Amino acid sequence: MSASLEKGIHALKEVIDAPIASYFESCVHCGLCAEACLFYTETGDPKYTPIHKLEPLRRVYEQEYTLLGRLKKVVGLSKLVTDAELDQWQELVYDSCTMCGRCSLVCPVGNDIVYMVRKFREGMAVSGHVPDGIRSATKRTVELGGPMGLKWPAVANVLKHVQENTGLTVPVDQEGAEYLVLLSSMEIVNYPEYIEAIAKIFHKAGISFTLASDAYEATNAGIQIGSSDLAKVIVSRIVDAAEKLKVKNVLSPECGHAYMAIRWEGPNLVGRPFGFKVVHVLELLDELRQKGVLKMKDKLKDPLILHDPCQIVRRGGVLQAPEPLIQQVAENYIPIADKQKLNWCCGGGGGASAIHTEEAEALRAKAFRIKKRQIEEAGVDTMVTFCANCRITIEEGFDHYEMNTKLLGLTELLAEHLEA
Amino acid sequence: MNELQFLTWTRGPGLDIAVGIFLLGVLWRLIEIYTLGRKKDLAAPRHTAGASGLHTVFRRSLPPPGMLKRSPVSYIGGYIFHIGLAIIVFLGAPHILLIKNLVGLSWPALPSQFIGLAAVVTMAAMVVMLADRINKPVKRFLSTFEDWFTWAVTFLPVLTGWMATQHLLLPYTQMLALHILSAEILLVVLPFSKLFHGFTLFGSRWYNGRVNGHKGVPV
Amino acid sequence: MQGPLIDTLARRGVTRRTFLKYCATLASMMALPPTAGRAMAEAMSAARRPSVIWLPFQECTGCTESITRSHSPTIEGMIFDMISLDYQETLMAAAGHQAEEALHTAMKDNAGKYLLIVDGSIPLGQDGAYSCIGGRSNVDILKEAAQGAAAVIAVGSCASFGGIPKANPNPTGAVSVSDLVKDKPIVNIPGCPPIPVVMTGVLAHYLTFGSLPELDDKGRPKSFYGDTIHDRCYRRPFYDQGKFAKTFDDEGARQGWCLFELGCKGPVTHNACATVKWNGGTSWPVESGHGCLGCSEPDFWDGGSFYKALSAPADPLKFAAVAAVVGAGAGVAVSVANRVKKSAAKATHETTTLADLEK
Amino acid sequence: MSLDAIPIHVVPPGEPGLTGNAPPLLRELLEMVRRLLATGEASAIDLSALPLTPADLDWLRDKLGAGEISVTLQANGESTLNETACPGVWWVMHHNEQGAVTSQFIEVAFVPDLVKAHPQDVEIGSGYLELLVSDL
Repeated sequence: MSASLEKGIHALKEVIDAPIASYFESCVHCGLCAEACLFYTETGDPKYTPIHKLEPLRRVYEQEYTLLGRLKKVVGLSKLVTDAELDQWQELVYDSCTMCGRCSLVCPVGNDIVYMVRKFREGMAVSGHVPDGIRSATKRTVELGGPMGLKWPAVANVLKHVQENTGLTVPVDQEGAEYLVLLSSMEIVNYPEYIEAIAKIFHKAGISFTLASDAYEATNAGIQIGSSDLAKVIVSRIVDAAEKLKVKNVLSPECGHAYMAIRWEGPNLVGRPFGFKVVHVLELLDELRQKGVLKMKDKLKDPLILHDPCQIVRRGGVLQAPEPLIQQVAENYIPIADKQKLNWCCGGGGGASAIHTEEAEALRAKAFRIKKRQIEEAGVDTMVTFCANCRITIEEGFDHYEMNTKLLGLTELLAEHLEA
Repeated sequence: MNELQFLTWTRGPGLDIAVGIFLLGVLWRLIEIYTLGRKKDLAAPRHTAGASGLHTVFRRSLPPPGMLKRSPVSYIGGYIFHIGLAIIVFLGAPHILLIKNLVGLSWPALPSQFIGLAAVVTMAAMVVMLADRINKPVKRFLSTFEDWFTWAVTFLPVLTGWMATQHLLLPYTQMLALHILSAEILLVVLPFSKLFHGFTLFGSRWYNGRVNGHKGVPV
Repeated sequence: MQGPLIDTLARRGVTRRTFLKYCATLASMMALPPTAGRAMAEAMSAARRPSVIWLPFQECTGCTESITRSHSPTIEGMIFDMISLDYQETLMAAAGHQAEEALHTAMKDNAGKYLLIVDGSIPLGQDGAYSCIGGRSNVDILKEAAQGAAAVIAVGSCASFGGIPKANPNPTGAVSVSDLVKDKPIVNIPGCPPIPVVMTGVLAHYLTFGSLPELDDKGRPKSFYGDTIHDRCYRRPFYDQGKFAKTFDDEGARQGWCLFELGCKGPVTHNACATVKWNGGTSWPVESGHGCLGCSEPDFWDGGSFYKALSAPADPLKFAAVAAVVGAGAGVAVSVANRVKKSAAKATHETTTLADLEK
Repeated sequence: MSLDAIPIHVVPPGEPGLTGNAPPLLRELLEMVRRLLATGEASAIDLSALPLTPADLDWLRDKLGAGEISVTLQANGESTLNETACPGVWWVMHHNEQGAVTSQFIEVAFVPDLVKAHPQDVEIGSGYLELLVSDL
């Protein structure tokens, strides 16, 4: 009840730094970033040009941190940022930006546009211009522990089923384990197979692991909404648990933003380097594959393509692991043109999938056409990915376009074909 | 003021003022921009070959896969006019002489006919780029007064230089003076407009390459 | 010395054919039709010689030397036979009061008909006291003489444009003839010194056609000043090929390459040196291995070093270092202000709570 | 030290070739010759006023050829008036005392004016002759 424009501007003044200054000064309005953004390519609407989504931030930079801008502001020549304007920009900054970072990859002058969107959201959040869906997800994560409002007893219940299904024990709160395993609510609710897969693989490899009853949720809506303070609250739970349990590694689930939150933003949020390593599940799996532990009993025959989740691959740096792993389990993996760091976003990242307004959903459906095209061009009926949020968005896209394409999670696929 | 006085002014006090404002602006702007500072990244880095600020400074000079096809005019037109400008500015005999007089460095020049040809090609590319900016919805949408203004400020020195050497429209003396004046306007405008990207693009590419290189992503 | 010109010439041993030949060449130089040569010869040989008054002001006598001492005195010197030179301080035998009397007699007898030739600029400083003749300032003499003149011919860069006396800082306040005389036709024949044949050409045109030749926007006869030195220079192809002499004794200089880099002002100088040449067509500055100084252009003396190429700065940069320091200072000042602002923003940071997400 | 001892020489930067400006002059000459026959009117072409290269001039001279008469005039430098292979068409070159070409014409006339003696000069000549006769 205390969000205000002043707070928003104040936040922007805090986050504007040399890279942002350099980026804004370098932009020549060439419009190439639009060509890298699925919200522009699929709608053709110029307002979705990535750099345009940052116009209010640019003006705050100019007015606060350049001499000419300051002078212009003093003599009243500059257009100040208003609440109405930020309200108008909310759609551009949240609904139509998944922070996929593809624009940052193509800008000829080298502007890291997604870097700026992340910072801009700090100001949007505290000025109250955030979509309800993301706001409530953030609230639930901070107040209840996860974006879906899932509490530990419910998780424990799922774990019980996992143990029954697999006949394997899933340790909880065990000190000194090698890996602290994190989950995302979506996996707990929608894809419990993932937990079974993890249990199987750890047992197979003979590596000790544990879950933590006070830090099982890896996703971080604070990052999506753009509030570092709230993101810190959320990520601190994991850091505290990992340190309390004295684990060597923290295992990030497939979920893309979870990985971004704990691996790359985490240390910067809490303000110190971690004493433990943060490992993405695919990195662990690839390591096991190289050690020869990850042997398959058989392989999937269906021709399939891979959807590389933005936050794990392009933005997270897990570049090399996915392809060898899919080749380990699939006979007919077809590499597509825009793969790996060049892949197109599912359209639901960066919190977008939590926005359930009619316009946002229609826009996501439109943007999904690029994935549909990729699948059709490859001529396959199966797509594999490794991010719970991508999976939800893609399933929604399949439903919308009534596609019969099968969508598989990479970790589960590996577990399913794992040698007994 | 007669034309020789005008020419002498542009070669003397005019150049002095323009170079002065240019240097003043460049230093002020660079310091203003790059001393804003940034936070140290506390996350443990991931090392990947080819992922660094320096790599990106060079890599971004080439279009990323697929982009050339999506926006051929921007890339091809952009290459032609940037390379054309570089050839004219750095390989035209009178320009080399100017640089030699200002900083003492000199190197062989290209024949004047070749420079004339480069000027024509450069101007053609710039006109195509302007047409593209008018025609393409995204570019038109993004364009502000500054975009049109800086286009003109960049185009005029090429045009007047070419017209002077080809003896078009005005006597050589006047055209040469106009050419030098237009180049001086370019110098004055550069640090305070988007033309400053000629300096900051290296910083921008470096930051982008470094931030993502920290995560092991060669961008 | 009365009677037709041809008789005067004959007495000097100049034959009719020599004169015809000279007129044909003169007409050709002035871009007149070939038949004009004969018309000129006939008109001039029969013409009544006009009275000419030649006033020297702030000058070095170089212009007079150029015309009277040219290589073939019988030919260029003919101009003194074409005219009745009633006053010319340097050449006349009379001096003092006699000379002044001659001047006034000529002005009175030929009022409205005489040609006034001026060489040298006119100083205006200290009420014109910098240059006086017979106790009268140049500016007074010029104004009086111009009143009764049919036309004024400004010979040399000083009379045409102010020349060297007008160069920075112009201590005498020198000005050109056209700065003072506004109501008479003026022909400028700039050059330091001017090419003698231009003067002959103008007089021949006046005698033949009774009018002045076609002039450009600076009052110069178009037929002689229409092109630049660079346009007509025999070394021009080297410029186009990018072949330049870098010093006065390098291989390029020996090969006769373009002198642009050695400061040649040919591209911005309008004159006929490249075609008419000097000393009876023997040579001209560029052919002798030295760049054009641009001496026939206004303010050529203030156009920067003669040895600096046109594309090079005329003066060494004075502001650059200061500007760089000021720029760096401004940058640092903004930088400090920015850091103060940013630190203040960080210091007053209020930790965001869930309540801060809503209005 | 003579001028030749100075090691600077003028190197022609490659003679430009034919410009194509010379052939139309032949048509013009034809018109002029026809006019001379019809009306007796003499005329001339000023070669130095036209954009002709040395190669153009050579071409023209070669086409017109050499005729029977060559007149050399010593008047403040040498002048040559050579009839071409086309009678009535004269190639006229004026040099100054230094030997440089000052102007160059093609004249169409039965006899170039310059060659003819002027009546006033002839009068002087007759006076001189009278003097000679009276001295006999």
